This record gives sequence, C-alpha cells and structure tokens, in this order.
Amino acid sequence: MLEQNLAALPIILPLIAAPLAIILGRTMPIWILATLVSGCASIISLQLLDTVLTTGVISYAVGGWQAPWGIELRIDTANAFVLVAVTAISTLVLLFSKDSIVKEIDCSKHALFYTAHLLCLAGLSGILITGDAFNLFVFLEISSLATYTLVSLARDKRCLTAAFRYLVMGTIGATFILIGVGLLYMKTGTLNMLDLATRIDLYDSSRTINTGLAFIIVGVSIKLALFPLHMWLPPAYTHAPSAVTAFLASTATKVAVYVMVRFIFTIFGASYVFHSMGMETILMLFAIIAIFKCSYTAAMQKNVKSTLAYSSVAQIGYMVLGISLVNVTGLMSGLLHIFNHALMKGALFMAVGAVFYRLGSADISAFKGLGKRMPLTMAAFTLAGLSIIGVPLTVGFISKWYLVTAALEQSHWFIAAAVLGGSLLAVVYIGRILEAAYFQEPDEANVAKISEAPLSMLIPMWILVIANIYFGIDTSFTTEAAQHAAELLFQNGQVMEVKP
Amino acid sequence: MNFLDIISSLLLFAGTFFAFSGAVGLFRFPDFFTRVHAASLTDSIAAILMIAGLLLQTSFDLNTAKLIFILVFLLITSPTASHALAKSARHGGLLLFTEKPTKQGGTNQDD
Amino acid sequence: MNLILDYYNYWIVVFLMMTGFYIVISANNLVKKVVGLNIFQTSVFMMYISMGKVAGGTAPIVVDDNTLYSNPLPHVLILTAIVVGVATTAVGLSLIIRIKRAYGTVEENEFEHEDDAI
Amino acid sequence: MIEWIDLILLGMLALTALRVIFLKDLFAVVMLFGIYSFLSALVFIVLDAVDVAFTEAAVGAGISTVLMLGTLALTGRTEKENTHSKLLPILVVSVTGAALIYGTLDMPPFGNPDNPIHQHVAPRYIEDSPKEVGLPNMVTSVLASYRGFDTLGETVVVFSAAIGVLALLGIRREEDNNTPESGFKEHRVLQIVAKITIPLVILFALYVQFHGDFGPGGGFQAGVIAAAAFILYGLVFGLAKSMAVISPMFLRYMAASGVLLYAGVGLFSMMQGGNFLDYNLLASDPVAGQHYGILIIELGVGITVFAVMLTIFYAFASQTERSNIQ
Amino acid sequence: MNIWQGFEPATLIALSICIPFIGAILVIATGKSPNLREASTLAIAALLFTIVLAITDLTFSGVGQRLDLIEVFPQLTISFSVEPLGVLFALVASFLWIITTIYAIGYMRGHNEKNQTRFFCCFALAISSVMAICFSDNLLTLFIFYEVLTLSTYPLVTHAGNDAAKKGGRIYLGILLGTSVAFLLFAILGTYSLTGTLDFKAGGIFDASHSKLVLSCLLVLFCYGIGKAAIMPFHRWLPAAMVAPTPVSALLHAVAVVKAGVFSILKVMIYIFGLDMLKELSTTDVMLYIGATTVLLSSCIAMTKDNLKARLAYSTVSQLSYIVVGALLATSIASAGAAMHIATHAVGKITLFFCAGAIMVASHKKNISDMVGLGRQMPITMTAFAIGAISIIGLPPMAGTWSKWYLVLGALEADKLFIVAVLMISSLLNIAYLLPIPVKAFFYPQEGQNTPWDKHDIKEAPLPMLLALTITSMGCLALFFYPQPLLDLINLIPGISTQLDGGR
Repeated sequence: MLEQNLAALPIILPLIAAPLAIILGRTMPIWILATLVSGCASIISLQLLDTVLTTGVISYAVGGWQAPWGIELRIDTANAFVLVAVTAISTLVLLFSKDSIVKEIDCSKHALFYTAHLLCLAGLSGILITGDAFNLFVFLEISSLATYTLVSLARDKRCLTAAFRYLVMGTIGATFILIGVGLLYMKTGTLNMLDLATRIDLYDSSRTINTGLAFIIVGVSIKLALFPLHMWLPPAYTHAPSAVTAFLASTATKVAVYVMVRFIFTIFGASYVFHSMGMETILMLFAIIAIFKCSYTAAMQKNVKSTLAYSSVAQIGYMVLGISLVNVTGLMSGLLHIFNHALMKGALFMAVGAVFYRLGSADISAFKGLGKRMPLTMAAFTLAGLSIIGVPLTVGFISKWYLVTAALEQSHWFIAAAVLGGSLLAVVYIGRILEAAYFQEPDEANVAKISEAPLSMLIPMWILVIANIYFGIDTSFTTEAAQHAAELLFQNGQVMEVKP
Repeated sequence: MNFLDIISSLLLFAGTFFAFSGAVGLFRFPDFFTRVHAASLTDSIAAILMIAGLLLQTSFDLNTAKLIFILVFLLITSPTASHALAKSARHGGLLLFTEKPTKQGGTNQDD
Repeated sequence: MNLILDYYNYWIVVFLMMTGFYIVISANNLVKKVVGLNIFQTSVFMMYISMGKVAGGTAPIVVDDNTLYSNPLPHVLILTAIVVGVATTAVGLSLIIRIKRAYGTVEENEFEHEDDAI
Repeated sequence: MIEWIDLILLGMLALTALRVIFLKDLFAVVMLFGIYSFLSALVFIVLDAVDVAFTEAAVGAGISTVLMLGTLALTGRTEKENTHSKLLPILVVSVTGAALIYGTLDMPPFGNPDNPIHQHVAPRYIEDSPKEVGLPNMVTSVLASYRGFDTLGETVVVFSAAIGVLALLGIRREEDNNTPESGFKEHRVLQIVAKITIPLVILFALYVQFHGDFGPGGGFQAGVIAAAAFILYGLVFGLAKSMAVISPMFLRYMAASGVLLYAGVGLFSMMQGGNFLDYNLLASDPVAGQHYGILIIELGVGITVFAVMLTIFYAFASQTERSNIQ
Repeated sequence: MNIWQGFEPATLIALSICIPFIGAILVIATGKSPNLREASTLAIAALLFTIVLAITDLTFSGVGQRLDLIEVFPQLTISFSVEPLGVLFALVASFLWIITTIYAIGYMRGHNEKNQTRFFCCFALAISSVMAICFSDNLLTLFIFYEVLTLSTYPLVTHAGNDAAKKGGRIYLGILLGTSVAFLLFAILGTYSLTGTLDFKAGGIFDASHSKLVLSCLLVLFCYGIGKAAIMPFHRWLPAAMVAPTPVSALLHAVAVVKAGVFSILKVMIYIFGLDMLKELSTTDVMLYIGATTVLLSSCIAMTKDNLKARLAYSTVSQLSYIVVGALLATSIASAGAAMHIATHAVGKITLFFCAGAIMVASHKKNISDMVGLGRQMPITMTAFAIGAISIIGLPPMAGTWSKWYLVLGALEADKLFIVAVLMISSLLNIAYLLPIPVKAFFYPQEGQNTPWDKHDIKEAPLPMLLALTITSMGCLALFFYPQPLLDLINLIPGISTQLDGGR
C-alpha cells in the first residue's frame, strides 16, 4: 500500500498531521508529531528521488481518475530534488525551533506555530509534486496562508505590517497566476501540465498564450521575489521569528523558482518562451540588477536578518540567471543553487536565530564579540557565510562554478564577470558581520547574557553546515540529480538546447 | 400567451414598479427614517407581487414550494431588518445620514 | 461588430479586474486594499465563468438527455478560488486589526515614519 | 436577451467598482463591495454557474462583508487623504490592462460551443459523469470526485485561515463581557424573529448540504449558511451566549475533524488498495462507492467550513466586544 | 636514513598535506599548555620536512607520484601530483616553517602576544594549504587551496585585533579574495570552457586552435587574478598586511603567501600556457612591462619608507615582480631564474624580516632612522641583516646572485635589453634602500654616545630568534656555494633549463 502511494505521501502526511495537531492541543506532543511527520516526509522524498533517478518519472492519479480529467501527481527529478531539500530543511528547522520559538513567540501560540508549519510544508510539497496547473494554485495558497500566519507570529509589532505587505503582494501574485492559468485553460481546455504542454504547441503564437505567459511569469516573480517585485521579502524575513525565516528563506522562494522552471520548461517549452518571446533578456536583466542592487543594499543594513534577507533576493537573482541562460548547465546551476542555497541560508538564519535566542536582538551591534562567547554558533555562521560568498570547498562555490560555466558556454562573458563581481559584494556584507563578531568588543550591557546556544539549536545548525561542506566536496549526489533534472526538463519541452 | 401568463406579467410589472419607486424614495426622501420607511414598505410589497408573478409561471412542483418559502422568509426578515436599522439609528442618535442607499444593501445581507 | 459580440464580456471583466487592482495598489487604507483585492479576485472569477458559458446552454445539472450544458470545470475551479479568497480576506483583516492595535493606524501613509511602511 | 442582462449587470458592476475608488467612507465602500458580490453572483447565474453564484452570495457577500464590517468597527470608518502619487498605480494598471486586452484578441469567442474548453476535457464530465459518478450535478461530481484533491486542498485552505486568525487574534472568553450591550442585544423584535429563523436556516443548511448532489449546493455553502445562523445568534443574543452553545474549543476540534474526515476517506481508499481518494473502492459497486465518498467528503467540508467560519466570527467579534468595553 | 622508505608516493603526498593539518588540531588540543603546544608544532614541522625530503628523493629518482581525491566536477578532480617546481617550493616552505616556528616561539613569548593558540593553529593550516598548492595537479585544486590559504592567514594578519590590524585585514582579504574571485576564477572558468580541462600539462593545454585574443585576455586575468603575486596596482595588500606579527610577516609574506602567488603564476605560465604559446601572445609584453614597472616603482617607494617592515614589504613587492618578469620573459633560462628566485629570495627576505622582528623585540625600534648605531647593541642581528640584504641585492657570495644571474641571462636570451636595464637599475635601488641600514648600524655612532664599543652594550633578542636568523643567513651563504641540488631540481622541470641552449 505504501509503495504504491509513495508519491502522494509527502503531501498527505503533513496535511493530516496539521488537524491532528489541533486535536492533540498540547505543545510537546505536537512538536514530536510535526518532527516525525516531517522526518518521514524527507525519508520518503529521498526514496522518491532514488526511484525517479533509477526508474524514471512517477505518475500518480489521485482518485484513480486518469490525467487530463483527474489530478495527476507527477514526480520527476526536478521536483523530487527540490522536495528533498524542502522536507529536510523543514525537519531541521522543526528541531531547531523547539527552543528558538520560546524567545520569539508567545507560549500560547506554539501549537499554532507547529500547525502552520505543517500546513506550509504540505502546501510546498503539494506545489512541488502536483502535475496540475490549478492544483498548484490551491497548494500555493495553502502555503501562502500558512506563511502569512508564521510571519505574523513574532512578538515584534513590525512583523504585522511585514506580513500584511506580504499578504497583499502574495495575493496579487497568486491572482496573476490564476489569470495566467485561466488564459491557458481558455485556449487549450486542459489544466494538466503535460497535456497543456502538448496543446500549447498548437497555439504557439497566439496572443492569449503570450499574455498567459506574461501573467504567469509576473505572478511567479512576485512569489519568488525577483528584483523589482521583491519588496515584500526583506521586511517579512527580517521581522518573522528566526525559525520561520530559516524555513521560509530556504524553501518558500525556492519552490517558487521551481514553479517558474516548471512553467517555462515543461509547460510553455523553452524555445517558445525564449526564442519567440525573448524572455531570457528580461529575466537576465532583472537577475543581474537583483544581484548587484540587493547585495549592495544588504551591505548597508544594520540588522543581520535584513542583510541576509536582501542577500536572499540577490541569490534568487543567481537562480533566475541560471534559468535565463537557456542551456542545460545553466538550468542545472539554477536547480543546484536551489538546493545549495537552502543549505546555506538555513544555517545562516539558524545561527542568527541562536544569537537572537541569547541576546534578543539581531542587530549587527549585538554580534560584537560573539566570536569568543558563542564560538560554535559563530563558526557555523562563518562557514555558511563563506558558502554564500562562494569560497571553494563549500556548496556556494559549486553552484557558482556551474553558473559561470553555463554563461561561458553561451559566450556571455559579461554575465560571467558579473556573477563573480556579485560574489565580491557578498564578501562585503558577510565580512561586516564577521568582523563585528570576531574583532569588536561586546557592549557592556550584553556581556553577562552571552553564552553558547543550546544544543537543540546547535545540532541542526551544524548538520546544515556540515552538509554545506560535504556537498561542496562530494558533489556527485547533487550535481547528478540536478543534471538529470535539467536534461529532463529540456527534453520535456521537446526542444533542443538553444544555441547562441 | 395564455391568461396565467398575462396575470403573471402584470404582477411582475407591478412588483418592479414598487421596487423602483422604493429606489427612487431612497434617493429622494430627506432623512434617514423616511428613507428606511420607503425602502422597507416597497420592498415587502414588491417581493409579494414578484413572487406571486413567478408562482404563476411554475407548474406547481417543488419550485412552487421553494418560492413560497422564499416569500415567507422575506416577509419575516425584511421588515425586521428595517426595524432593526431604524431602532439602532435612533439608539445611536442619528438623524441625518447621506450614505443610506448603501446601508440598505448592507442590512439585506446581514440576515 | 462580431468582435464586440465575441469579446465584450471579457473586456468589461478586464476593466473590473483593473479597477480592483488599482484599488489594491493605490488605496491608502488597508481595509480598502482588502476590498480592492476582493474586487480584483471576484472579477477574475467572472473571467473564468465567462469562458465556461455555452450560448444556449443551461446549468450543468442533468435534466434530460438532449440538453446543452455549460462547462462545469470552470465552476469547480472558481468554487475553490472563492473559498481561497475568503480565507485570505479573513487573515488579512485579522492582520489589520492587529496593526491597528499595535500602531494605532491603518493608513498606509502614516507608517512611513516608523520604517515599516506597507 | 441573456446578453443584455449580462451587459446591464456588468455595467452596474463597473459603476460599483468605480465608486469604490473614489469613496472615502469605508462603511460605504464595504457595502458597495457587498453589492458588488451580489451583482457578480447574478452574473454567475446568468452564465449558468449556479453553484458558484450560491457560494459567492454566501461567502463573498455574506461572510466577507460581515468580517469587513467587524474590522471597520475597530479601525474607523473614513479613509485619510492619500498622499502618494497616483501616477505609478495608473501606469501599472494600464499596462496590465492593456496586456490583458491584447490577450483577449485571440481568445475563443464568448459562448461559442466550439471553443477548446468545451471540446477537450469537459465533454467527459458532461457525458460520462452521470454514469461514472452517478450524480446529476456535474459540478459536484467534478468538485468532489474528479478534482477531489483540489477540494481537499481548499478545505485545508479554510483550515489554515482559521489557524491564521486564531494565531493573530485568538478568542477571548471574558466572563464579564455582557456589560454594555450594543443596540441589538436589547432588541426584543430581533430576538423573537431570530428564534424563529435560526432553526429554519439550519434546516436549510442541512438541505443544501445533502441536496448538493442533485442541485446547487454542497458542503461549502451549507457550512457557510449554518455558520450564518450561529452568527445571527451571536449578534442578537451576545457572544457569550453563543459561545455557551458552541464553545471555541469545540469548534477547533470540529474544524480539524472535518479535514480529517475528508483525508480519512482518502486514507481508507488507500488501504483498500486504491489511490488516494479513489471512491470506487468504498463499496462493492463503484457508483455506490462514489456516492458514499462524495457524501462523506462533502460532510467533512461542511463541518470544517462551518467551524472555521464561526471561529473567525468569534475571533472578530470578541475583538469588537473588547473595544466596546474600552 | 629515509624513514618514509616503505610508503606509497600517494600516501606521502596525503601525509604532507595532512600532517600540518593534524598539527593544527594538536595545537588546539594542547592549547592549554604552551610548552607542549610549541613542542608539538616543532615536531610536526620537522616531520613535514622529512616527508618533503622523501618526496624530493622520489622526484629525483623519477617516480611519478600522484593522488586523486574526489571528483568535484565532471572530469575535474581534486588531485595532487608531484612535479619539480612544486617540490622546490615545498622544500623551501617546509624548511622555513621549522625555522619560523623556532623564531615564533621566541617572538611570541618575548612579546607576550595574546591568542597564541589561534596563531599557531592558523599557521599550521596555512602551511597545510601551501603544501596542497605545491602539489596541486590542476587549476581547480590550486584555486581551492589558494583561497583556503587566504582565509587561513586572515586571522594571522588581524592578530593584533586593533583598528590598524582590522583595516589591514580588510584590505588583505578584500584584495586577495576580490582578485581571486573576480579574475582568477573567471580565468579558470574561461580556460575550462575553452579547453575542457584544467590539468597542468607540460607545454601547456592551449593550442593553435584557440583564439589568441581570448588567450591574451586570459593571461591578463591570470596575472591579476593571482593577487598574491602583488603586481601593481594590486599590491596594496602586502604593505597593509605588515600589521601582522613579525613571524607572520616573515613566513607568510616572505615565503608562503607571496610565494604561493608567484609559484601559481609560474605554474600557469609553464603548465597552462606553455612558454611557446606565451611568446606569441600580445599581452605578454604588456604584462612584462607592467611587471618591470612594478619592480622599479616599488623599489622607489621602498626608499621613502622609514618603517623597516614597510620598506621590506615594498622590497618584497619589487622582488616578486622579478619572478613575474622571469616567467613572462618566456624563455627557459628566465623561467629557471624565476624558480630559483623563489628559493633565494625566500631565505634572504626571511632573514631580513627575522632581523626586523628581533630588533623590535630587543630594542622596540620600528623606524630605520632610530637604528643608527644599533650594530653595537645587536651585532649578530645586524650581521645577519647585512647578509640578507646582500643576498637580496644579488651580490656574491650570497644566494641571490644566482637567481639574478639567470634572470639577466634570460632577458638577454629573449633580446629584451630593456629588462636587463631594469634589473640592473633595480639592483642599484636595492643597494640604496637596504645597504645603508647595516652600514649605519655598524659604522655610525648612536646619537649622543661616543664611547668605544663594549661587550656590555650587547642586548640581543631571545635565543630562539637569534638561532633562527643565524640559520637563515647561513642558508643565504650556503645556497651561493652549493646551489646544485636546486639547479638539478629546476632542470627537471619540463622545458626549463639553466643551460643557454635550453638544455638541448
């Protein structure tokens, strides 16, 4: 029974666990339930990835109704790969949040926090696994609603305005996606992604499809915080509880990137999007601006969380840049960076969360002198920060390597130079924080309070850090999966690689 | 067009007339209470007339019963709503209010 | 003329959508923003329902064998979307209430001094 | 004829929407939104979408408007002068609108039965669903069976909304919160009428719930209507009494159990060896199985929607009451 | 004698990289007791040297040695192999590590520095990455450890922890990381996308099919990307990093870091471009003249500096460009001279730095103008300084003579008389800014004192420091009289020879 239904389980498990959690009512059992469920989901998704890599695409008809009529769950390498990252991060964040939220969320709301987390996980898994364009919208909304809730749980009142802004922008984005899907449906009469893909080819140059593409791209761009549409992200990440930020920063926007990949490559087909519509130029432009503008803004921030939030926007620029290069390596680097960035940002935000736990602040000034007082936390921060910069032997280097290789394959020398230039800015914003931590004396008021973070926070943080280094050295797992996924996506669209 | 149809359309026309006059009243009357008065009275009579007109269009099956239910419901709720409105307006000490037409719409939904 | 007959419905719906969208992005008051969001979404629903319509068809509930029915699928999708919309509205409004309590205002331009504008 | 009705309704919608832009009185804005919702429900009926119209009227015009009014009671009823430049919004909106109009130019004509969406997937729903699923209401068949997963998702969305509202506002049960009463509570006429209507409304809700297979209606509408009955009760008799009838805690369990009921059907069908939500396996005869499945999941939906709507109302209303006291 | 007889070559390479790393861990483990900590550092350093000697032995006997680790990218593994140039650098680095450790013990204790454990730990890490750089088999491996080296030396540069140190550290990290990411990584990726390989191969990996224009650009990128070679205008980090404690300056900025830079440049020139290809590129000359300008300009700047360490730093910048110039001359002899200069400059410059540190510890003097007459107080130190200075200038009988000799020969062979002139002028400048220091120390009286020299005036630095600087100054002498092993090693490099006809 399990074997056959494996594909549906990553959605169903958290989906069922969420109401169960409400019935359980007490925080501790809920935490155990949530962690167990999330852990199971990550094991299942690993299993799924393995299956997909060995035997090929898994298709699962929900309700037994075949594809264009019923809803299909469809797992190929791309979503299995991202799913592994999402579920694994979720599990680690849950481990981390047990202590972390004590300081940041009112006690009475802990149960709701875990429930919302489970709902968010269910939504994200649903987005990843589903093979139906409208079903994707439904799960997008589940995850979004849960996300708004999660963001607004913090004690700082600024989280409220941040969450509201997120809600408005997110809903506009979702509505745009809805409009886009509607236009596609209108023209093709189907909602199933594969079916859409084959039928869209019949109407390639139709103005309706063009508009549909534009709306979907804009809608998804809001969700993934691509440059001019990123305004919701920094405040939301800055003011949300750290555990939430760690989870969202490493999963939510990444899933949105996946959605963009899915729409562009599987549904519309790369040659249509890029050749006929010239989308790559626009995406590339915004990605490059995102990298520079947001890295620069990140270096200007006083708050470490908002530095990292801006850095996230910049890093999303790298992913979109990879997509916009229109070759297997570029797409692969994008997918790879989804995974890798999840590892680094997860670790970084956890470290910040640990600091927040001890000091109640995430300002740079709070980091002064922490190198001595919270050595393990700051060591984790340092290593993950190096990974963001793209220092060799970390995952950041790997994704950057492939991205630049892809740019050079397409003879975009300037893009390659820009990518590397962008990482210099990362040196600046990470360097500022490290300098405060290692070379400045702590403020008098803080000295007494500082000691190392509790183990329950250090362990997940260090698991991520070690993963950062492990996957930076033994890249066979990640690159193979990403490579396979990228190749598959290019084949799916039945188009050859676009050569310059 | 048979006899029933003619009666039915007459009823419907009468209903629309009253509904329309109610709407005019909402705009033309000078203050809140007179407006509520105009709206609620015409509302009831319009509902009765229209539903009666519609009843004649049915073939006396389930739909007839449904229409009668609707009529009963409207006859209970609509005056109550007007009453509640007027009373709370007085309770709140309001005498003149310019946004009444919209308020009318609101009470209908609140029930 | 044909063009107008074919598309007038969509054009008006587009106009409605854009009105809602305009309210969302230009409104100063947060409640009004939410109202705008709802108008925006409701208009999108109308677009979906419009495409499901078949001229001369009836509601997709079986009457007898030879009836022309409108397409039920858009109806299903929009049923879902309406509920999604009200869920978002509820959360949005709760946020507004909390914002009012925390900041004492729900006007967008009154936040700017506190470095957390909406 | 239909076109003219459609056109007039759309024109009224346009007027309503435009008015919303310029009005500063938020109370009027919210009321206009209610009207907008009603009008769009009418449009839906004209366009044959009766289920949707039902839902829009109950959810959009009913619940949403009540919630907005509840919010207004706390936040004040006038919008302040907007200091932002209007230029950028107008620009964004015109560009978006222009893109959409551009997109309409290649759309399949309105109402044409040869359109792709009437040719590709839908025919099976129309022709086979009465046989495969056995229900006359195709919308219910598609909603609950073919696209049952969407509906599960939708139920979860509603559930998430409850989580969100609870996390944000919470429900205060203050014992002494019946001190100063709003106008309604001393209101004899209202109380009597409410006592008469509430049972009728609940009865109607049950009708909608179980008749959804044959006519317009189903779990969502039923849940909302039932919730409306209790909301009326709460408004007229005070929140405390309403909470005494159905406690917030109980509602939480209800909301959760509705989702669990729905998902449980899916799990059960998995245990029977089928796919998730495969109702064919619920009984020996597939059509009967479909019928059971749809009945149960609609019940689950109804329970969750009812509980969530009422929870949200409680949350909002308990805020209002508190501010009344202040 | 050879205790490593029975070991596989691959194991030896692995050991040479791991041993310092283990040393770093040992240092942390024994951090509580300074004596144990320093003893273990010394033991590890000595052990490392023996390993490198064993590797040298194998190299001479022509045994191919390589070690493949993990495949990071397709067809790109982190792998190591031994080739003569690397061995040369490894020998120098591992030998001087021992000496510097001895010296550092004296210095750190004499100066009562804080955070000594961190110091020794990072020190060992730096050596570990230097070993990895020495034996790297492809550009990827080289790049990885190049970055590791930068990062592991950053805490050493900012050791003092004050504002000046932080500022210096920022410049250090900014320039080194910046150039390496923006230019070097770019150049590496460009090379990879052109050729599909990054392996170091005798004669280079480019061939006629590659566009000369692109290759010329790559050459510039490589030269500036390897910021550790301190070609102007990216030399600022070197003087900035002089805020570090003297042993750090000594080892890192005379041996490990800067030499890793020029070593990388040599490797790239010899094994990636190939000397023949290099001759045909249009930018080779451009870079050559920039190198020559660096030589002269930084010598001039050095003269204006009164702070001894700053003067030495600019002297280093100038000397590094000798090596770059040697590489870019693209003749076999010049390259040999450049390789030789790695060793000879290392011993010379480290002597000078040791002396500077000794002066600082013993008499707390930083500025040259204060050192007049210091020869009376610190005769041994000042003698060593004189030896080092002469070696740097390139006068017999010191080691520097040989390398400069070959460089000039190479310039002549390449028909670049301009370069010959530059080398000569620069030697004169060297004399002008280095020689006055010992001369004034010995032959000018200290201000206000005119008494004859007395034994009691002597106030030398602690013994370990003296020991270290004596050994290195002896090294300067020894390498002049007995350079043959080095030359043999250099002659093993494919395509490089100290013979005029290119060894044919």
